[in-house]
Amino acid sequence: PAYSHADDKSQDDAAQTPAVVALASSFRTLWPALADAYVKETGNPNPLVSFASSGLLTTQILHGAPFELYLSADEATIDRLALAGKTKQEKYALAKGTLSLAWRGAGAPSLSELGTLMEENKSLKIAIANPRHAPYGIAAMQALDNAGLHPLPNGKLLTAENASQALQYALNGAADAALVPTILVQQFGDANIMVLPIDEASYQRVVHHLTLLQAADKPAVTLSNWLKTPQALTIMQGFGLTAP
Amino acid sequence: MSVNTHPPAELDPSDKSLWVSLRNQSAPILNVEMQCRPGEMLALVGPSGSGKSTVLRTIAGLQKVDFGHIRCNGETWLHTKHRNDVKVQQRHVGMVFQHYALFPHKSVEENVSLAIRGSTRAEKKQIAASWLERTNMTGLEKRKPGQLSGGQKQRVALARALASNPSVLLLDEPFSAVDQQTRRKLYRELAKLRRGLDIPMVLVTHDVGEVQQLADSMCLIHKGQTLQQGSVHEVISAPESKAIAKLLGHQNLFAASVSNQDSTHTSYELGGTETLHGEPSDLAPGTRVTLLIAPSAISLADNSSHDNAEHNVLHGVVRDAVSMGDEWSITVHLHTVTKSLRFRVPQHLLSSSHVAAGSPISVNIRRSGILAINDTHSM
Amino acid sequence: MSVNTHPPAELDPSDKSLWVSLRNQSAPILNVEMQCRPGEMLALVGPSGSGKSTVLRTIAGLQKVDFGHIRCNGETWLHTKHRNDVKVQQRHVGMVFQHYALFPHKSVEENVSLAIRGSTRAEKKQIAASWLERTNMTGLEKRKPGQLSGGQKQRVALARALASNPSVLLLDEPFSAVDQQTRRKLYRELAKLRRGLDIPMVLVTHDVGEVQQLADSMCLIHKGQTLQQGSVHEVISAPESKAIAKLLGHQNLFAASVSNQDSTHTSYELGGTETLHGEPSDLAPGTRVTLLIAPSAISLADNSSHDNAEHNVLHGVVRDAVSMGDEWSITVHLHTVTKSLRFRVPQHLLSSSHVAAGSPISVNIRRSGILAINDTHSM
Amino acid sequence: MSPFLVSFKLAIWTTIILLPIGMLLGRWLAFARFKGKAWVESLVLLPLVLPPTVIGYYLLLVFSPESFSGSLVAQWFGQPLVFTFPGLVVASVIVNLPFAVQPMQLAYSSLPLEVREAAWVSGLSSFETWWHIELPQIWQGILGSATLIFSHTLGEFGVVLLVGGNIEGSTRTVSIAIYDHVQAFDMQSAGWYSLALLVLSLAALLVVRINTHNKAGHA
Amino acid sequence: MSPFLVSFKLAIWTTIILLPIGMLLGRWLAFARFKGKAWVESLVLLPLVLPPTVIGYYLLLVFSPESFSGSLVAQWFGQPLVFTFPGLVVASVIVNLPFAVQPMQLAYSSLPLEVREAAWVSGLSSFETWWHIELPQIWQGILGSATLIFSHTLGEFGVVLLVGGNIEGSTRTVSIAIYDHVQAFDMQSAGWYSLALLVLSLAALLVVRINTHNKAGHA
Ligand SMILES: Nc1ncnc2c1ncn2[C@@H]1O[C@H](COP(=O)(O)OP(=O)(O)OP(=O)(O)O)[C@@H](O)[C@H]1O
Ligand SMILES: Nc1ncnc2c1ncn2[C@@H]1O[C@H](COP(=O)(O)OP(=O)(O)OP(=O)(O)O)[C@@H](O)[C@H]1O
Ligand SMILES: [Mg+2]
Ligand SMILES: [Mg+2]
Repeated sequence: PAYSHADDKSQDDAAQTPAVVALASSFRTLWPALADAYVKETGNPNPLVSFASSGLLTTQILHGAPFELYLSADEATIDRLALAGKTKQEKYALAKGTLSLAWRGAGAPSLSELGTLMEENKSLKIAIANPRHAPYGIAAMQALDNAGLHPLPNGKLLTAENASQALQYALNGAADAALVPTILVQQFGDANIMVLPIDEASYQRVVHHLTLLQAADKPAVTLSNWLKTPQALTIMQGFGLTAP
Repeated sequence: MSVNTHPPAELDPSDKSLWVSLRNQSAPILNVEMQCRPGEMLALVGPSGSGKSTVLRTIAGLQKVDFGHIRCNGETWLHTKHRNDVKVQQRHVGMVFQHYALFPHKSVEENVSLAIRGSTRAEKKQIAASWLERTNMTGLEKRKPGQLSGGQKQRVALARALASNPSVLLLDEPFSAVDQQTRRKLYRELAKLRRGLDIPMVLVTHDVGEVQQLADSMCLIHKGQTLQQGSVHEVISAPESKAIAKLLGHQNLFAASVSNQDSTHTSYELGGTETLHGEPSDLAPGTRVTLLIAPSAISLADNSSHDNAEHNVLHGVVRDAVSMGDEWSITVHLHTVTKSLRFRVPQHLLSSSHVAAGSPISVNIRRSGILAINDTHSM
Repeated sequence: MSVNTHPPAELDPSDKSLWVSLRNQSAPILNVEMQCRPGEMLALVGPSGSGKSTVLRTIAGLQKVDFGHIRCNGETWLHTKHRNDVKVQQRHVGMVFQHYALFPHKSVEENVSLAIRGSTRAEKKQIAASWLERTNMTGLEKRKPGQLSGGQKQRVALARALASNPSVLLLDEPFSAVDQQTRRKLYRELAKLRRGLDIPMVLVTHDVGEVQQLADSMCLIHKGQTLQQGSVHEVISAPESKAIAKLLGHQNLFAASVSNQDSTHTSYELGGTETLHGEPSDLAPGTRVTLLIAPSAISLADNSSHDNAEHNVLHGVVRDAVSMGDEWSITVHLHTVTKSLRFRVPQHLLSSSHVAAGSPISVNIRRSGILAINDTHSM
Repeated sequence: MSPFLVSFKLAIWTTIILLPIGMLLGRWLAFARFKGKAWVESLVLLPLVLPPTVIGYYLLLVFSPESFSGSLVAQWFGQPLVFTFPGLVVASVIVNLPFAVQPMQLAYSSLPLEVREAAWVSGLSSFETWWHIELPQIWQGILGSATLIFSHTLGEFGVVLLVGGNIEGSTRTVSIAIYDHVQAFDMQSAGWYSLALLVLSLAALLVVRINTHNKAGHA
Repeated sequence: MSPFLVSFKLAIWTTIILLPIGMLLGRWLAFARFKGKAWVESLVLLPLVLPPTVIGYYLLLVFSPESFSGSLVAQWFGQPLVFTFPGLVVASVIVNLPFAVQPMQLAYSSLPLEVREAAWVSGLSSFETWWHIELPQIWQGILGSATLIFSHTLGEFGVVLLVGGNIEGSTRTVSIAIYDHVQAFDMQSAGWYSLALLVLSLAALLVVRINTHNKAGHA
């Protein structure tokens, strides 16, 4: 099992064994492109990944999960891990993320216009990630605040478990709009959805971090180093992230 | 040799009789014809596994047959040819199931009152109480069936069937688990009920005494086949075949052939050396018959007795003798015939020398007590 | 008036008898003492609900009682005082349950072979087959209990109990659902088995004929209380109390008091105007007794007959007469006593005038057929 | 409305709606003999096989007011089903179907035919037979179904989260609330909520069970 | 190992381990009469009441090699239970306990006492009675338990995600894989996986059910 590889110090083997990476949900759309490039450039095996929310991954790592590398948009969770002595290095800021409005149909309004639209259309709903634990949810709340849309009337604001789900609500029409990370929608071709960037001044941008964990072995370090390269950043920029 | 009681094509609608005609090709195989008039109690008798319960269940509408025609109370209940099959509930049958089939979660009283139709709650309670009293169940009304003895359960089943004011009564061995004393009380209650009710009643039982005491007519069934139906007296005193005689529990059956017959008597030859004389008959000499000797026709005789115009005298030795209260049941090994003879003698007529196995004994057989069953007629 | 069969404190370990002594304060209330020697068949008789099944279940170890002492086969099975209670499995009981309790998912053959201990598979199969043959079940070995008739189920239960080579046989109404013919065959098989087995056997039955034919001794139970235990003949011909006489199905019971007694006879006064003469006894004049008249002591008399040294003559009218095959059962309304008299007459002795209700009739009562039960002795 | 109220309301509604459905289906599967029976029995179990969130996702597709099916459903219920309490109930009913059918089928199949026959012979109609004879005897099955449905609805989380949308006061159940606390590392709140949920549901289960035990009388 | 293999392996292990436990517990609850019975019956249901992820969280706490209990468990099993397949099995067993007990208890409580008594009288030991008399008659209950456990384990997601850690090839089940695909908007893969899971589990359920129907002979 993956667990035993952590103790395996043999160089040759290390080249063969994949790194075990914990990825927060916000990396879901981005990761396949990164992994492809990594495998192609280094010839190393495709890393083993485990997706979950930052909260769950952190809990797992705190309780002995055999992850070697942790990527998350939630800086607080990384600090928590560092405090518990679970990290091997300082956290590293990979890139900054922005928010976009995903709007069902044409003529996406700006956030300030959204207020009046909501007055007109009582059943209009907007979905965001849960601000209690998702960083993009917090950013979305800030944006809504700044647009004077807080507090929204009851039932207008849907808090999904994570950003993916918020977007899904908009995709299948359960919500009319979603305030989601740009990475989710940048390369997303859905004719029904119109994407509009949110004014970057209206919220605090979300920084995606990387940290090496205690269990990290050679392949993980290799991967970690590669993720810090400009090539990796270029790919991330393709998804709407910007340099930190 | 089934009786032709097939319901006629055009039936008088005012005929409230129960007509049953059933055939089944697959197990349980059936070929049954029977009839029971309103007010009549028909005893359905046959060996274990002969299909008695199946017939009752079919009349109640609980079992399907390949071909069946059942009429009751002036209505057609089943006519497979016309795909006519009245629902169980609409047949209004009062039935005692062989295994009681009480409602396990209901009290004794509820078991009975649930079967009473179209009355107020108070009336039902009262009718149920009265039937439970008549079946000696007073005091146990609140018990669940699981807290009753076997005979008590059976009496609840009987009360439930009787209380329902049915259009036909189907009783499947309803007294088998009840003691003699209670049984007699139940016989009386059933007799009382009959006076007030003009419905057909079918009683399955293994007890010939019960048949004689309760039933008017009798239908014999064997391997799913009705053998004979007639009045109880008729069937018991003149069984149509050896098989029927055996079913009725007759033990003194002898294969014989008619050797001689004239206006005063008929002579039967048993196994070559012994001849019995019976009443005159129209049997041709040479006819093969089964002789049935009624136990009451047999009595003790002196060693010196000889055949006369009224009696045959046979000699033998006692094989065994069992005391049955104030009577003894004696099995005699006859000198001349290989089969033994069984009969009962009141105790006071018997000297102790008679009872010991092996002691010589002579018996009188009354001519009028000899019945010849024509073997060539029977199946 | 319970019999003192309480197992003695120091019991001979070679005594293989079944000793039973039970008390239960809560329902079902029990106060039972009985004993059955190896090779003996004890009939346990009592009205429905008297506790017969409960006693058998307690012997088998299936039911708990407040106080109980059971010994069998030289071992103590239950001694509540010493908190001694042998497990059901170790008692090696052969039991026919009143409701059969067959294993519903096992075939007939498996039902029997499962109860056979300590044999190879092939042996078990063979023993089971032989018992199924002896119970007339051949051909149905592969059936499940749900596909059997009531009587067939009962015979499987019997085969299962007999096949198990038990140390005591407990039969709870094992023939109640079986026809006469098969029943006779089963009686014979049981008799054969007894010859080879030296174990106590307890038979619960409601059929006095069965008791007389099968049992050696008899134990009467009423409301959980043993009333009398003794040999079958003893109990039947000399019941200790009126209650016992009733339990045994005796119908001709008359309250009377001794009016006179000398060396030739005893005279009993019935209801003032009628006097019956019986055999000499040691009853003091004035003693209240119940007279039990054996049916066989009653015969038809001429209208002109009078009492003589052997017989009493009573006059009355026929209340009803029922044909029971070759006998008639007659109920006579006596002129002098309010209770009626029941007896049987062979058909050929009866003229048709006798049978009609209301016709005058005279009966002989043989002195030796009158039994006086001392009411002051009985409970 | 507190998440506890939402949860218990949801559990009670789901149980009430599912019991008759489970009884009918279970009775049919216990009594009827037909060819495709194994198929029906297996199909009934399928709502268990997919992860709740995935079922939730598909239900969302079906219920979405934008879809054809969803508009039909919305017309029928007078309102779209997503993000409303009635929607939660419908989703919960679908997910809990196996728990409604299985115990009922078991209970029904142990009912002896002869007792029902005796009821018919006694003149009891199908409905009366059901009411007087079947119902009191499948009590254990009903109880089993009800407690399984009730408990599972309280703990259910994936479907409810997706179809309900975690709206405070109308679709946020305790389960979701606890989950949110765990995600936000508010372990103390999560612990208290969990404890309260456990204690309350234990109390509810106990009340039901003790009452029915008393009623059934253990005879 | 493909997620399908992981899922089916997990479902089969869970079923195999839970059946005897459920049988013992169910039998005890069906036959024994004692005071706290309603308590035990209700406690058995509690694994259903908390949301799976929350149970997963608490199991993580208990099993974590960092905790005292976890180190004991790790010693006993020879390895820590979290993030390994054996750990998944243990968690799954705990979560599915109610499904193991309920149908067994129902099946056992419809066994008539008299038939067991007849077995004892016939000299069958407790074990033989169980094997020859009880087991063949609670078949329906076993089948019910097994199919509920099997199906629910396939669909279970929260506990497995937390305790197993979604590690490809060892603890990633189909349920989690489908969830991942949905989250990554790869609806096509999610659809195919779901369909495959449904078809495979339907096939498994059908095979079991048809075989046991044939065996039981419907007599
Ligand atoms: N389900 C079944 N499948 C096949 N045969 C059956 C089934 N049920 C009953 N039988 C057979 O049908 C025959 C008739 O059974 P039925 O119960 O009618 O007999 P019965 O005359 O009532 O016998 P008993 O006096 O023993 O009660 C029996 O031989 C029995 O074995
Ligand atoms: N569970 C119970 N609770 C209370 N009373 C019971 C219970 N079971 C049986 N009884 C009562 O105990 C008494 C004895 O029952 P038992 O079955 O021993 O009678 P029995 O002599 O075998 O009668 P039968 O001839 O009718 O079978 C009956 O009056 C019965 O009602
Ligand atoms: Mg029958
Ligand atoms: Mg009894």
